[in-house]
Amino acid sequence: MMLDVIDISKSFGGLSVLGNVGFGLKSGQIKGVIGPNGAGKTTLFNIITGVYRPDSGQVHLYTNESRLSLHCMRPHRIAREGVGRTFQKPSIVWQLTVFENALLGAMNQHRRQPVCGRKKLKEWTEYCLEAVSIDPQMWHSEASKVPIAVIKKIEFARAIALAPTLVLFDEICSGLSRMETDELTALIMAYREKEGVSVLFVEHDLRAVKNVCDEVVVIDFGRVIFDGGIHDAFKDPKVIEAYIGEERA
Amino acid sequence: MKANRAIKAKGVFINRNRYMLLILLAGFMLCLCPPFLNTYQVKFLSFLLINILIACSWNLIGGFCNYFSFGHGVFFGIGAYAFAIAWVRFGIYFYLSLILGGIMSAGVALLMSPILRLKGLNFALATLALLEAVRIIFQKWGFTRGLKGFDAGWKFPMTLSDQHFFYLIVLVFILMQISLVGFMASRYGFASAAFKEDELMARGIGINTTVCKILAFILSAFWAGVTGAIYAPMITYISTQSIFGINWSIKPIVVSIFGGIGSLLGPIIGGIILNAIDHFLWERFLEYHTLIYGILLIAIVLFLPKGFMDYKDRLTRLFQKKKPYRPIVDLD
Amino acid sequence: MLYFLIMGMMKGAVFALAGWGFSIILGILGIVNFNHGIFFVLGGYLTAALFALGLPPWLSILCGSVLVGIYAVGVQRLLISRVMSQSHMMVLVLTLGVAIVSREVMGFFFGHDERFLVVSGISDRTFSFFGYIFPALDVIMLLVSVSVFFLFYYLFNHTAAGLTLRIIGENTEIAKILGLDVEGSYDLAMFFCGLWTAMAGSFTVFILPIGLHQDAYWTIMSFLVVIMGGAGNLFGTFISALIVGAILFISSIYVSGYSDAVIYLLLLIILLCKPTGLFKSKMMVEKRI
Amino acid sequence: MNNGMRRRDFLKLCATTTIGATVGVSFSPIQTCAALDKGYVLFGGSLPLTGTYGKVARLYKDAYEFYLETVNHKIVVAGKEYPLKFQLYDDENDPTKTAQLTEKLLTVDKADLLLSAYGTDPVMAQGSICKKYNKLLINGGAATSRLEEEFSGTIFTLVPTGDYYHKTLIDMVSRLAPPLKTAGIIVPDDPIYHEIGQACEDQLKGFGIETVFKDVIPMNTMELGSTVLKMQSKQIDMVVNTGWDKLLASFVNEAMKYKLKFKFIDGGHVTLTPFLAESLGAKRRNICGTTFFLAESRTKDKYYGDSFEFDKKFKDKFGYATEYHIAMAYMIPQLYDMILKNADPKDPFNTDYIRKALFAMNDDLIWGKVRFNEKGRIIKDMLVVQFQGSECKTEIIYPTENATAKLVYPADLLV
Repeated sequence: MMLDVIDISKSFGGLSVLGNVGFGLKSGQIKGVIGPNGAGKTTLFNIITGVYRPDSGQVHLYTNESRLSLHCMRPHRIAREGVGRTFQKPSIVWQLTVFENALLGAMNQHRRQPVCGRKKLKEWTEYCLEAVSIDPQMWHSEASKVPIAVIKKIEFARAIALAPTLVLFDEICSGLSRMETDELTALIMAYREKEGVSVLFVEHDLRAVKNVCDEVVVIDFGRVIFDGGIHDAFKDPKVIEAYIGEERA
Repeated sequence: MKANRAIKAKGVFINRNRYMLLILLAGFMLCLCPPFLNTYQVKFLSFLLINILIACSWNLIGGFCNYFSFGHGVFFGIGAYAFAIAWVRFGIYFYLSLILGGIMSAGVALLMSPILRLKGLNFALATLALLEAVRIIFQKWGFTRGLKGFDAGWKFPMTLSDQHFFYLIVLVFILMQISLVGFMASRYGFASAAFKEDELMARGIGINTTVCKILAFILSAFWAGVTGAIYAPMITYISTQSIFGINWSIKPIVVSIFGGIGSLLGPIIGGIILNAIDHFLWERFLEYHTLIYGILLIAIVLFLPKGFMDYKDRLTRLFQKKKPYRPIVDLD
Repeated sequence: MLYFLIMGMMKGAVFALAGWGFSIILGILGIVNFNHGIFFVLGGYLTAALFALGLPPWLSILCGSVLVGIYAVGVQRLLISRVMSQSHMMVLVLTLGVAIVSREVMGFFFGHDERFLVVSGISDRTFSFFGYIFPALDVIMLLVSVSVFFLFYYLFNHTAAGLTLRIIGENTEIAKILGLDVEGSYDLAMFFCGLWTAMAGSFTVFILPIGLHQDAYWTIMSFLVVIMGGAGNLFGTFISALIVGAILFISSIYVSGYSDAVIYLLLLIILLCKPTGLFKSKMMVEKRI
Repeated sequence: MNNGMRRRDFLKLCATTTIGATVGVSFSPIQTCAALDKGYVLFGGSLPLTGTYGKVARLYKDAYEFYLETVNHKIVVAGKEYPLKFQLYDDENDPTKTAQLTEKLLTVDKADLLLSAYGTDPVMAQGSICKKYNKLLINGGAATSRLEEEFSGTIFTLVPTGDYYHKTLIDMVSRLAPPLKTAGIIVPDDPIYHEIGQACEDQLKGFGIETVFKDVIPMNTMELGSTVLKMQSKQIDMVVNTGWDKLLASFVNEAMKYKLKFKFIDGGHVTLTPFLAESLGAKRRNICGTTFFLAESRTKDKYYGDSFEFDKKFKDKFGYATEYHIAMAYMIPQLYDMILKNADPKDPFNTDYIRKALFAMNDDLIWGKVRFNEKGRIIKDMLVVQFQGSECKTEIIYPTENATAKLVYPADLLV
């Protein structure tokens, strides 16, 4: 067991967004979190990464030696403990170069052999950028000048630059063409194979989810309505109901 | 070389080492000046440098961290008063009291660091309120008063010559620039570029934004304090009215905006330009120069919103095209 | 004590009048207008000038305020509208420049003397109430500000223009998409801002001497009440203005000379404990900051 | 694009101007010339012509101009006549600028003598520069007692220290019948006024009048509502306003609202600007005040005979009546003139000589008798004036030698 989410509840101004959400994530596993819009997926991520405090419930991260309770840690601590994430709307520093954006993540990683000194840091960053296969000649061009696919890759690179044990992808495929999506998902799989990290994967594009995920958690109106194997998920009436309902609405 | 470029603070349009070199060169040049200048010109340059110093210190918190402080004068003032009390009342060694001035205002900044939780306007107003509150406290409090009963001012004996002060200020200028570049090139300064863009993201990728902000705030307060501490004996008389006046808080903002916010060179250029203009306006237009000054402000915002550094950036881009210092890969 | 409280609140009414203008500009245009104090002072000066021409007080107050409103629209049209797209702080610096220029120009027109109208039957008129004396002008101030508040309330909730303003305040893009006349609404907001602020000044000139260089003070005070009351929240502004007035008055009764210190320390505490102000901020001011 | 072009042009303009400016400023050649080699005499000074004190600074400026007119730009130095020039700058009441400009005057413009700045901080700044260059300064812009301590012998001050401001009035009051028992003092929140207020309190105590009430008024607005309310509960015979006319006007207005009754009102240092008459009108009747200078006092003047003529001529030229700032500013160059007339031709602007001459000075001039004490502070008593009659004419009532009317007491005030 890698990550353990134990009936989280969160409500904003009386409006309940998450109610007793709970699921587990085994190490090295890729788990999709799907559900219609406004189901509370991003809120869930924000709770796991410490942006919000849950009203009730706990989040535990099991690293090889210890157990961390994420629900009472500050976001940057959580990130440094090896929880990398990407953001729903692409958020990088536009004035900096691709390389420097990755560096922003890299300079905060303390888990692996501490990267001290310019040279080490540089090597580590380059390693990360190569891992997400960004064309080296693009490294030193301003982030505002590169296409959206590369932006997504930068976020990916920045996340893995923290040498994480858990990576959270928040709709990383949105706005990408089918080809780009495939490339990105392939990258994620490859990285998982190489580093053996576990991944939490929020996505609307069910095709991508099917490609990537071993298991899915389906959330609707802040409640877990399904948790299990990807293939059973779309046989489950509740899930179908939720999705059909969405299409109807 | 490449690594240096990589650890490049946002807005520094040239490489860190090159900037250092530039500053040292400038300082050296300045040190050569005095023999050729008369006392007035030396004084003019000294006050110009003082404006630049306070503007640079403001730029660290206001420009790089995007916290528009409207009460930066408070640190300037505290520095001046701390120096006055240390040197005149307790007779502490001159240079030590200068440092003390800086340390005192850094301390106040540390105490006041909770106001960094505020954002945008609230922060601006909070700093303004801080300025007023401190001014009134210093005016009423017996300890900070001058040596006479009602007189809230401090008078200093003339100890150092103008040249001496000038060299002192140049030294401080160099030290400050080095510390600023050092900070901006450190992981904290570099991180400031991130949380200026999007704080949520910055924390999401493991940047401790609180620490960054507080460090920047303290550093900028420290240098503002030192500047005030030098200003006080130079002007030889300070009082709460003059030192805690709003103009010491507005000036750095205007200077930085003239030169270009959020760039190391901006305040320096802005300071030179503004002082030169200001100086000429005194001479030519006795009663109209404030009017012209205002018009100039408007003109700058209308025609030159990014300040003169914008101009600089254009230049460097041109000059980078020639030798690809930062190859611009156009992929659209 | 209660008497002092009421007196203070009356004195505070002027802050409410001055503050509302600031509040709508902050809420709808999303800018901090350092030219605000000029509206106040200019209102006072124009009123004095018109009164000197022999107009009756109420008429000179009215005309003065309207003129300032027009001036405000002029500034908005000519200068501010051009830089609205730029960063919040640049606009602020622009208004700072406008304030400097306006002040100097006023100096050339009106001279540098203060203005203070002490008119028998107006300035020294008082009401006696249970043996307590209330200056008539302060009472009128309070009444005016209360009525202005209800007027505002009506305008904002029951007229097309008010609705437009609110939509713009919430989200300018949507307003543009809806095809609303954003520029026009900005002008309207600016006009009301100038009008009410100048009205505060025009009343004040009958109560206190107004000098050319008080504009900074009035800008900061309206800034203060607005932030204290929650930006864009008219009711909050009103209440916080009354509170500020009361505190200033009472503190100058009991700890004279420290009233400013008290008010600023209070502000600091409020900002630190409740950065959004005492009341919920209605309009998304932060959108531009 | 078009816009871009314009911007670029604008930029070029700015850049070039500023580079030129900086170069011009910092590397203009240093010409050195002994006094009078330049063929004219130059007096220089800086005034806060823009900013909060612009109003007062203009008075100084006009007075200086008026002096130049009077002597039609000529001055006699050591028996030889030279053209006289004034060089004024604007320091915005910012001591930083005052310091720079004074330095500039002495080094670049080669000013022979200095004219006074205005305001405590600027004058202190000016003083320390003077000390550095061993020049001296006749100051009419600051009254703080700090001046003696720091600049005794460097700064000669034409206004007495704070404790003289109400001295004459108080010793007039002490002889009144029926006598006044209690007093209330209003103090604007500024060091110099605190100084004055304290002095008043002591002097009143000396004559057995106890101060039962003292209130500090914030400088930003002259809000006196609370002060007057506090006064209501006290039994106050006389009110002393240590501030200036603005405060008096506000006070009278508030006091009338609450129908306060006083036996005697010291309107403070009434600078007799039109402001008081315009705002208060008939309400200022029978209010007393102190002033340095009044045209009616008929003090002597070299060029106009007496102050009355002086006032008339000045009004013709500038369209407003003289008041004390003008007389004082007019004094400064005149004193220099009197001294330089028989200076040593070889070194006419020798500081020691001028200092000695100033200490020796004892003449009847438009500023009354000019006599400096050993610290370089003028020995001068204020005139006590009262607004009398139906049109509130300003009459001098004390000291008796140059009184134009008798004090109206007990008088009905605030009606």
